[in-house]
Amino acid sequence: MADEPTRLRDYGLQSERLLWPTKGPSRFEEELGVEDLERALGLTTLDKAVRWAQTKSMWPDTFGLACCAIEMMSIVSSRYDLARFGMEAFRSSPRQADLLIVSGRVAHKMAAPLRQIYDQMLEPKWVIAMGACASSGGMFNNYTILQGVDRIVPVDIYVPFCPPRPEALMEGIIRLHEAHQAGVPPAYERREVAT
Amino acid sequence: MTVAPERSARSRRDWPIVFPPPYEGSRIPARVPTILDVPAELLATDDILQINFGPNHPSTHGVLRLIVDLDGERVVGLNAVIGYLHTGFEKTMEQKTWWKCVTYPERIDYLGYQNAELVFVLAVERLLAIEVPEKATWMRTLLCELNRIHSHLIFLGTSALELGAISMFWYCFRERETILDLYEMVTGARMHTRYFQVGGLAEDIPEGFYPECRKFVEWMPHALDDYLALLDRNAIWLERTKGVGLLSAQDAIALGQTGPNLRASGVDWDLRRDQPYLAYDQVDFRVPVYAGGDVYDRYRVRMDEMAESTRIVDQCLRRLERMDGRPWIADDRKVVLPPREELHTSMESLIHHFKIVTEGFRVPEGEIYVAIESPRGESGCYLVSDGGPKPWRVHFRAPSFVALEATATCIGDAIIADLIAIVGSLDAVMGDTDR
Amino acid sequence: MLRDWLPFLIYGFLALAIPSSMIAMSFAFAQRPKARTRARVIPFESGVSQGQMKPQRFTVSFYLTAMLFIVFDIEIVFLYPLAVQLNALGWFGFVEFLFFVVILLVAYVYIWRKGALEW
Amino acid sequence: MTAFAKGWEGLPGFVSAKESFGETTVTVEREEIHAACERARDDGFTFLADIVTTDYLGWGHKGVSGYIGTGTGRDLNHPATQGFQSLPAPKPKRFSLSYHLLAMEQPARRVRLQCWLDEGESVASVVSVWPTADWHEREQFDLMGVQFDGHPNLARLLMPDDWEGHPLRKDYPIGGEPVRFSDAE
Repeated sequence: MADEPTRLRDYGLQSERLLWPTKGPSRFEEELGVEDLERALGLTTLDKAVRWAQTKSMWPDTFGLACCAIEMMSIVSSRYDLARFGMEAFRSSPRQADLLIVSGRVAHKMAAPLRQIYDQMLEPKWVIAMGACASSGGMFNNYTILQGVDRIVPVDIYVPFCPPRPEALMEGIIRLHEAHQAGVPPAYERREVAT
Repeated sequence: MTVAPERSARSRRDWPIVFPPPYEGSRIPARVPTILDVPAELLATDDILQINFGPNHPSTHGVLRLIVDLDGERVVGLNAVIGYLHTGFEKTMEQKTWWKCVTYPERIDYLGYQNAELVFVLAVERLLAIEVPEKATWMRTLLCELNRIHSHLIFLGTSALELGAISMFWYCFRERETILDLYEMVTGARMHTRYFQVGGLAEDIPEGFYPECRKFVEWMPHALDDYLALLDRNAIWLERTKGVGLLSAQDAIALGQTGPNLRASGVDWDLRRDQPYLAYDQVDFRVPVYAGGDVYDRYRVRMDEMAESTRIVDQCLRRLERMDGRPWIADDRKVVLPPREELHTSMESLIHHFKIVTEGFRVPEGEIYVAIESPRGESGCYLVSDGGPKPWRVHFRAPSFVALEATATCIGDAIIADLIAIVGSLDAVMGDTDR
Repeated sequence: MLRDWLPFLIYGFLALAIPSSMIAMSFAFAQRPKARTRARVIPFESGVSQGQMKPQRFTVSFYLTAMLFIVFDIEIVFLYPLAVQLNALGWFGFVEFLFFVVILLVAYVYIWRKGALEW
Repeated sequence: MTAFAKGWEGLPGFVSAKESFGETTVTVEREEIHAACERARDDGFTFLADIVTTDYLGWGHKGVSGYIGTGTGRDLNHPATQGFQSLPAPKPKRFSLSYHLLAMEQPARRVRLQCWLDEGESVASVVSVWPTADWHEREQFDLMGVQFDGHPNLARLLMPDDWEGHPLRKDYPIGGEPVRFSDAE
């Protein structure tokens, strides 16, 4: 790559293609000419295969804090069913979890445990800041609420709303899978922050 | 101090209390009522393993941290540490106008959000001495009872999940989704509806709501029978819940327990019947009281309450169906926003609209404590107003805050597996505890 | 000689190859953290762990239960060869089997009455 | 019927009783609060619902508040009935400590025992009267800085243990604190 890729589009994120099926191949695809070659011979790089496998069973960590945790519970229930993405096994220990869904408002007293749990997760790991309170402190700007969880852990996906509907959280999860399959590295590598 | 005060014949309680209290005397720890100290002789033998039932634990229903001292598997010491979800509601609400404050209490008890919003709105209305139309009162009763069922369903789903009955989680959340559909139809949001306004309701009731709600009311008893069939004669469930986490009536009152925790210990007290608010005095319902004081009885009280709440929702529905076209919010222009179309014609309405939206309506000076029966117990709101557009002091009496004080007393000589059943049965919501 | 050992060798090779390849792959694709590795070493105590937990003494009841399991589990394992050759051994084998089971039954009743099974 | 049927004068440390918004508020002297609580409990108020402190620093000073009118006795077309602007009544001391009590009988009775205290004054703890007061008092100490002497375990409850200051006081800033945990190592 000529310059250090900074924006998601530079990594060739094709998420627009889903929403905009008639969009042609992105610059990334034209450069490599993978459009017909890959489809014809079914070639894939090892990296893509590993990325595909990683998104097929990304186990979230039960990090339920406040009201968003109730909506996070309901995406495991039968109507929204996260099992379709292989994610219904909510691991309680960070050692076995790949995805940390911070669902709820983070008080300063909870900042240290949150940070320790994030450090104890094994790479590759992702963080979804679920809800307005986790993304930006929400409607609480006071002495005890952390104004956004990205001050202590690098966040991949911010899901708005308070609390986000299960569909909204699932949209965030689908975007995360798609970004990862498109080659976007997890947040801690992009911003050289946490590791 | 009588355990269950005698009642006049008219009393609606017909579950007589015949059983003796679960244990004699009081089990409240002597030194500090909320900390179970390790007995001295065990302390010396450093066999004690201290573990953190910490903030991120699947079975603590949120960010509760229990420092547990174990002798083998037996719990000999317990200290509950809270504050990991302290959100400073009371300080933040002092900076907001009365109008904006209404949406904060929902986030405190995020399972019984409709009841939490109700207690704040009732307190402000009492300070304002504003008269709420009948249709709004009945609709508030209906939504609060739906919210009670919703909260008990989540309790049942998660507590059974922790004790191994995993399928209960999916059954309960199936009913919960139906309730959330009803909320979404009426208020537009699944949770945190902000549907109660000071003076009545925010919007009128949409048409299709009554048939939908009737369908739910007809289906719910069958669902409750399914749950009872699944759990009530299940040997594992009975083994894990009967005789575990005992709390006698005297200890329950001394520790300030309210709601299902209190009624499961034999004290016959329900604010909906003993200090009626909203439309509870015109609605017929029974208050379930069990005297066992263990995890099983708390589960039984909540199951019966769900059945009673369904009956209340049914009666509210019948009344509401005859009230079409009635006003759903008070018409006091100083407090309630005037209807939109009136703005184009009347100057006063425009001024009132402007005053209420910019500066916020003013509440007369005074202090007040209003208590209602939330799904977890007595949820109170203490308001101090200096006559200005912002509250001077807001304080919420949280039933979960008090429920966790009883963990040290309920432990008795439980093993660590029972600890999960006990903490689950106290049904404490951490947002409510930490405020 | 090689012919009759071949299945065993193939089985042995597979038994070694699969786990070692898993371990090798996990090293190949693993991404090691460069900084803040202290948190990775200390135990997970729901987020509030201070450091390595000092070794704790466990009560004897854990050990006792483990021993009881071993005793009665091995009893079943001993029955496998008997089951395979039962028709060859005939009644003699069955009577030996009864002796074996009765002895262990006596042991079971003893520990049951002693209350070792209560937790 | 209870001893206080005729009035609250019998309560030790009684100062005044007030009826407002359908509630009785009994003001009690700070030193006698423990005796008053015990007397109230023996009289039937076996249930302590809540202990809450209110900080009246700057009450009514800046004139921001003014009482314009309520929903009762007012007609839109006659502005004269709008009610007059009045500043809130001054309070005796800075902090008001209220105990909300409930008697679980038919008909149910609620009362608020209130005592007034200034910065630095301490109050006797009522944990011996109602064990539930343990956390309530710890929370008031933690958020408002009220000293309860005789409390078995008076420590911070909601805030982190090394937190300085008492957040719910009126002179405590509302804004978010600097982040205690920055990204960089």
